Amino acid sequence: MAQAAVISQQPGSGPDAQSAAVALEGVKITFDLPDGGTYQAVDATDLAVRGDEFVAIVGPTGCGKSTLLNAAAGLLKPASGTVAIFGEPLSGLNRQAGYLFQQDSLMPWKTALENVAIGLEVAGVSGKEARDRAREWLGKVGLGAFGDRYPHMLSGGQRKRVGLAQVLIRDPKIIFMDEPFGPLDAQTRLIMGDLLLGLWSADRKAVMFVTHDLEEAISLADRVVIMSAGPSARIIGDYPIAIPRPRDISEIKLDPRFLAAHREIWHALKEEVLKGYRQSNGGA
Amino acid sequence: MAQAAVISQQPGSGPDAQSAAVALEGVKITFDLPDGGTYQAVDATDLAVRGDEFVAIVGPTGCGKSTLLNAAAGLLKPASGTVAIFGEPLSGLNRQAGYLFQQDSLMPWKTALENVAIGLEVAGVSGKEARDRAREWLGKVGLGAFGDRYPHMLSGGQRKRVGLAQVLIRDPKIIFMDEPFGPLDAQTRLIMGDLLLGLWSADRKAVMFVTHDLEEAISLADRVVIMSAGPSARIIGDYPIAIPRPRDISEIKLDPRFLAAHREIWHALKEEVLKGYRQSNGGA
Amino acid sequence: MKRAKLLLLQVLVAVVVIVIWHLISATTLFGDPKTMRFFFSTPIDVGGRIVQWVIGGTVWYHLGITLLEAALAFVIGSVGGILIGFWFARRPMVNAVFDPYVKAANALPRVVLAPIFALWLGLGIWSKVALGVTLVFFIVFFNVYQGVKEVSPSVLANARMLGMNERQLLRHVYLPSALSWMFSSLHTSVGFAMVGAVVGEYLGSSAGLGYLIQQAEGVFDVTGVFAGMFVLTACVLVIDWLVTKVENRLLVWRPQPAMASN
Amino acid sequence: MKRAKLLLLQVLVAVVVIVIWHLISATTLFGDPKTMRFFFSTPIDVGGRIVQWVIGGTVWYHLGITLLEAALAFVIGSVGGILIGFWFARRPMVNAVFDPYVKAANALPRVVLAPIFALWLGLGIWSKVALGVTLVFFIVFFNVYQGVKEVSPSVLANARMLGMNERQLLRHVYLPSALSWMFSSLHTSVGFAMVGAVVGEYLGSSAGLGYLIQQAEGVFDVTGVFAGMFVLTACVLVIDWLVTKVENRLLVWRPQPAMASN
Amino acid sequence: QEKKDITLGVGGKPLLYYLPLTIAEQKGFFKEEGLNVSINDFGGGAKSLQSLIGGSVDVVTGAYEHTIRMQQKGQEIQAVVELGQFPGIVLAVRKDLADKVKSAADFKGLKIGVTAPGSSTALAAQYALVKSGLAPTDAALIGIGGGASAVAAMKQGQVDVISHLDPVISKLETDGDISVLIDTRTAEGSKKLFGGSNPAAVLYAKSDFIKANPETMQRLTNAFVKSLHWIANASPEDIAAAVPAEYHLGDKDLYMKAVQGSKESYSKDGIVTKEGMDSMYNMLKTLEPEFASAQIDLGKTFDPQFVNKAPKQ
Ligand SMILES: Nc1ncnc2c1ncn2[C@@H]1O[C@H](COP(=O)(O)OP(=O)(O)OP(=O)(O)O)[C@@H](O)[C@H]1O
Ligand SMILES: Nc1ncnc2c1ncn2[C@@H]1O[C@H](COP(=O)(O)OP(=O)(O)OP(=O)(O)O)[C@@H](O)[C@H]1O
Ligand SMILES: [Mg+2]
Ligand SMILES: [Mg+2]
Repeated sequence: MAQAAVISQQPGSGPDAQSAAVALEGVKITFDLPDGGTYQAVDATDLAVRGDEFVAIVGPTGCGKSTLLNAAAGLLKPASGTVAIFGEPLSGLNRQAGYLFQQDSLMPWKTALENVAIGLEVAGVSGKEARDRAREWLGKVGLGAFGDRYPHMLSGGQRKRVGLAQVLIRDPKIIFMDEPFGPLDAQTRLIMGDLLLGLWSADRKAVMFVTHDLEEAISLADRVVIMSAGPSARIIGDYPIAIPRPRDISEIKLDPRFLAAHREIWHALKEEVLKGYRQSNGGA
Repeated sequence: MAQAAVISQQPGSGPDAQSAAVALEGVKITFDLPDGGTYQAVDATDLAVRGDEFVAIVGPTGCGKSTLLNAAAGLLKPASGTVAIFGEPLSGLNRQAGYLFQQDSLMPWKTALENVAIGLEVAGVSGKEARDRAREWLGKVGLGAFGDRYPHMLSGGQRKRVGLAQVLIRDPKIIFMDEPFGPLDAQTRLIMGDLLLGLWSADRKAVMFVTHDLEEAISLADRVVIMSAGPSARIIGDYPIAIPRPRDISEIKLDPRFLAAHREIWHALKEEVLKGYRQSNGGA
Repeated sequence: MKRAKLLLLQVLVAVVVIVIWHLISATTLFGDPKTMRFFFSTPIDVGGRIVQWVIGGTVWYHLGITLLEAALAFVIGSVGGILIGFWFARRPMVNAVFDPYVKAANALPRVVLAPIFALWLGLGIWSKVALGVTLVFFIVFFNVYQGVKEVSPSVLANARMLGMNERQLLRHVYLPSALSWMFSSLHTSVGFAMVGAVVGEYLGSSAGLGYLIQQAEGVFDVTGVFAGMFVLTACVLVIDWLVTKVENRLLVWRPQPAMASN
Repeated sequence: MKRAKLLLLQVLVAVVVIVIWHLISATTLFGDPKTMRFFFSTPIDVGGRIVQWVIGGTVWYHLGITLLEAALAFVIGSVGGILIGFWFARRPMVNAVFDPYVKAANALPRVVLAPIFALWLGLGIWSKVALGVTLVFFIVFFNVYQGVKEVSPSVLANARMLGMNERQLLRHVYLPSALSWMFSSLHTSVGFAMVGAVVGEYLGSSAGLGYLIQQAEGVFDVTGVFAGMFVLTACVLVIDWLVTKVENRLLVWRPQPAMASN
Repeated sequence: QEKKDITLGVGGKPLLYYLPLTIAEQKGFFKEEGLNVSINDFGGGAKSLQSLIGGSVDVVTGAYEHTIRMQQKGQEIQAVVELGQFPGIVLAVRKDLADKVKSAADFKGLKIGVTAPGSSTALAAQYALVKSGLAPTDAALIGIGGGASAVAAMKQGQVDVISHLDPVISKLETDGDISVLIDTRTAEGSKKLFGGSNPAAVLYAKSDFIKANPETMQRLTNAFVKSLHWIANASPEDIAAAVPAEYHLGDKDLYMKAVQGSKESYSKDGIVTKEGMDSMYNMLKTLEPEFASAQIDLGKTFDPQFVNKAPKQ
């Protein structure tokens, strides 16, 4: 367990479940295995995210970050525990949320433009307006000239950015992002991070942001949550990031608060990864 | 164009085409677009990789890195120019190479173990031996307990590591890797990087390694190649990394040669990304 | 592979078949040519008969009726198969309950059903259409059902998170995703629609290609039977070509198959 | 949804159908019951006839023959469809040249072919098998062909880079990837194999369910016709159930459909 | 208001069995009677009867036997004019068996090709078996269909005996493949098997239809009687010239030979005789257990009023 230092708190900190945009309480997630057994991915986990809070989730690979987001999105039913969205227990899909998935999930039969526009069209915006706004959004993510391409004609990073535009254009109250900037180069990451922070600052929403890039997590988030290695992953650290906003994420790395947070979280994480590495080879 | 400083050379440096494991000469790649036009992704590019050389390729997202690897693997036919493998012009598939693709490409109907074993079985190794060695390899990538899982039951990072094992177990003379450590956390990256370097040092092969993580590129490679933003991407920088081997990649960041290289390449890259960002919105 | 070369090869195949046929019916290589002619006619006679039909104009009326029946069977069968296929795929309960009945219905011999259709639908074209529909429907149905089940889970999850309701999912996800399944089944069912119409006519009618063929068969007019079958076949090829056109239009988004050479 | 409830609902559907049937044949609700009985018999008579067949044992011999024919047709047709489907899909040249001929062959009315099969293959079971094969083959063929074309390009590229030769690609990539297509077509073709056998018997034979049905029809014994169809149907359901079992076995690797609730 | 537009069902119109229909159609006798007859051809006699019961055709030219069967099934249908007085079924044996198989008594264990199980050719074969002291199941009956497939079955030796109709029989005879044992196209052969005439094709309709449309039935009958007279006075050449050329079996001589062979079998006056009714009924009673106990009023199977009123020429 991470030692709560100056800037860190005990797990389960944050807003109380009542006022939270997303509140997981005692959420436990198990998968059935083909051999008849089960695999407990996530053990009783409490996590609450305020409606205007940006929470980054980090953790060793395979620990259960995507699984947790899936549960919050209503795509997975927890084996026990409850998920509440704005105080309402979630049953079925989380209709208030936008979700940028970790794996490719653009509709391959729609062009980049259509893929972005569809979120608006579904909500009843007229085709023309939806396409205009989608074009604008493609521009924001640096793909203005690629609107006519089908997904298989785009590079990995381009597809990811189309996905980003697809989610953000709908302006959902809750945003789940699973390694959104993974296949982007460092420079583009900064640009996209700026874009995201800009939007978020202008009109605050709840964001749950999974990343492997600790610097990214710290520079973007209000809180960084660390998960332990699976199986039975739990939240083992919850670190508020006290760097004031607005932040200049390309310069933030020089801030001493950044460095302190980074050092501490990195240490906690490293331990956890090595533990996970041993575990997933042996037990499970 | 990057200014060749102390540690950098002009593009097209490296071994001469005759002795190279992979030699691209004047390779130009165009894609047909559905509207009847074409998109020139890569412009006349020369790149030669020695049989014992580790070359990292970096560049802005969507510039043509995967495309270049595909050409070298024989999956794409260049519009003009030649690809030679160990001096032989390549026609059809590059049978000497292993390729870890950027996108998921495990066979979904095989378990992790079977996916790793298949490369050996295909080469005629008996089923039992192939499985034993595959089990060993799953252990090396930290997935010893996940052999029975089908790909859809693995996390993104776990799938990537299965892919890694699948490629490396065949021990090919040439290895192409497209963002192999992208969906891994920093700590696991280091472990995998160590694994890769260990193998490579013991029995040197030609490696072409695409990554967005400049630190990773510098700490692993003999040479870092920078591509310009597309369309018509070219190689605009070719930086030998003079840090002696064996390297301790978790400590290498403190090496002044590392820092110098990093600073220079980062600068060149940043320029290029911003240019690409402008271009892909406007022209193309 | 150039278009001309392809066409040449295709024609070559036809020529080879016709030559063998000619040898069968004109030489003693494969048995007594008189007997062979009795069963297989000769290519020249069949060709002559077709020309005569086309020039004399008799064939157009019959062909028109058969085509109309087949077209109706194809449209009704496919639309029905698509709608019910989607419905079953999206309503696991409905599917589970009716599954055995659908399978059972698919196993009923159509020839036996013909009188029942004649009873319900009279002797006009509709009883033949019904026969064609019973063939087309099941092929399309099973494929559409499977096509819907095969939708990529991550694309589906994404679409649902984008807020699509059931109807929108159908239009934007299930339908496009099932398209290649649907076209695969359409290629089969174009043929079966024709078969259904012809068999229906064959079993009782006063017009249509099946009627022509039946009349010819009763009087040992093999030339007529073969001529009828050729005309039929030619039509199916034209229709199938149209289906392929539409298919290529609708499936532009697919990746081209990777370099085939090894 | 519990199994018991499902079974209950299924039985309910059957009961409703039988009651309607009974009403048709016993009351004037749907028309003159005498005429209706002439065409549909009555549920009680048909049930009685089946029981009588089963107890008397007559049906087993005929059923055995039909099943044998259908099984052969199914196996030959599917294996042929799979092999040729794969061959065509992997050899674009072969495919391009023969494509129109395959489509054309699919459009030939089977009833017209029956005499030709009888000529070539005699009146034994093989002419019936051939008829079944012509139905099964095309369905499987088109689906396998499409299934091979649908292989994920990235999985395919990966497999090729892993050094697979054509045969290995077939076994490790194309075949598993086309499996769900193949099973979809098998569900249709099980029924069609039976139909082919029965129609073949119907058009000329000395044994089998089709013979029973035709004999009954010849003397206007609708009860016999319906009883024959029911026996047939029951068999198809059993075979289809087996296909489903095998399917579930072979497709364990698929992701379960995501949470269905909305 | 009587129906003038008549749909007529038939199972295999080109067959010589239905020649009177073709003649009436081709010679315009229906038109002369002011009728508009559309002819629907079915895959078999049974199917045309089914469409009559189902109401999709008004009248049928089909086997007389159907009228008896339908009475037993509670359906009232009546013949109004007889078209064939002998069934025209021929039992023949394959040439190479001719010296061993001399009569139906030698059929035991052989394979008999019939048009379809349950059809009149099958019944005739079974009747022949029973009459010569065998059981109806002593020989295997194989359905070999009506067209070229039947010829093929015999030529290839897949059946030993054939119980069939023209043109198959004429074709096989011409080719020298068979030797005829019983030929019911003639009075003599008919007597040998059935003990007398045995009504074959008749024109029948539902009793209600006949009651509701007496005038139309009269006209139909007139047309058919006219056709019968025409046939009686025509030479095979005349007949060959009257029917569509496609009916010629691809070989006009063969066709004329078949016509010649069948000519005697057409009814002279269109009347189903008492003797004919009895011989048919006896056959059914012998072969099918249901008829042994059935109450059949043969008088109801044929209504002679129209034939009697038809103009004699
Ligand atoms: N359908 C499934 N069946 C069984 N186990 C599963 C299934 N899906 C996920 N898992 C397991 O649950 C654990 C958590 O998976 P998850 O995808 O949430 O990891 P993650 O934290 O997102 O990892 P990564 O950073 O690699 O994406 C993993 O060990 C994975 O193997
Ligand atoms: N099939 C195709 N048709 C048209 N354009 C294509 C096709 N495939 C790739 N491209 C284009 O070629 C360019 C290079 O693509 P590539 O996948 O090589 O990029 P990359 O350098 O790998 O990028 P990333 O880092 O995002 O993976 C991109 O602009 C992409 O849009
Ligand atoms: Mg994940
Ligand atoms: Mg790439």
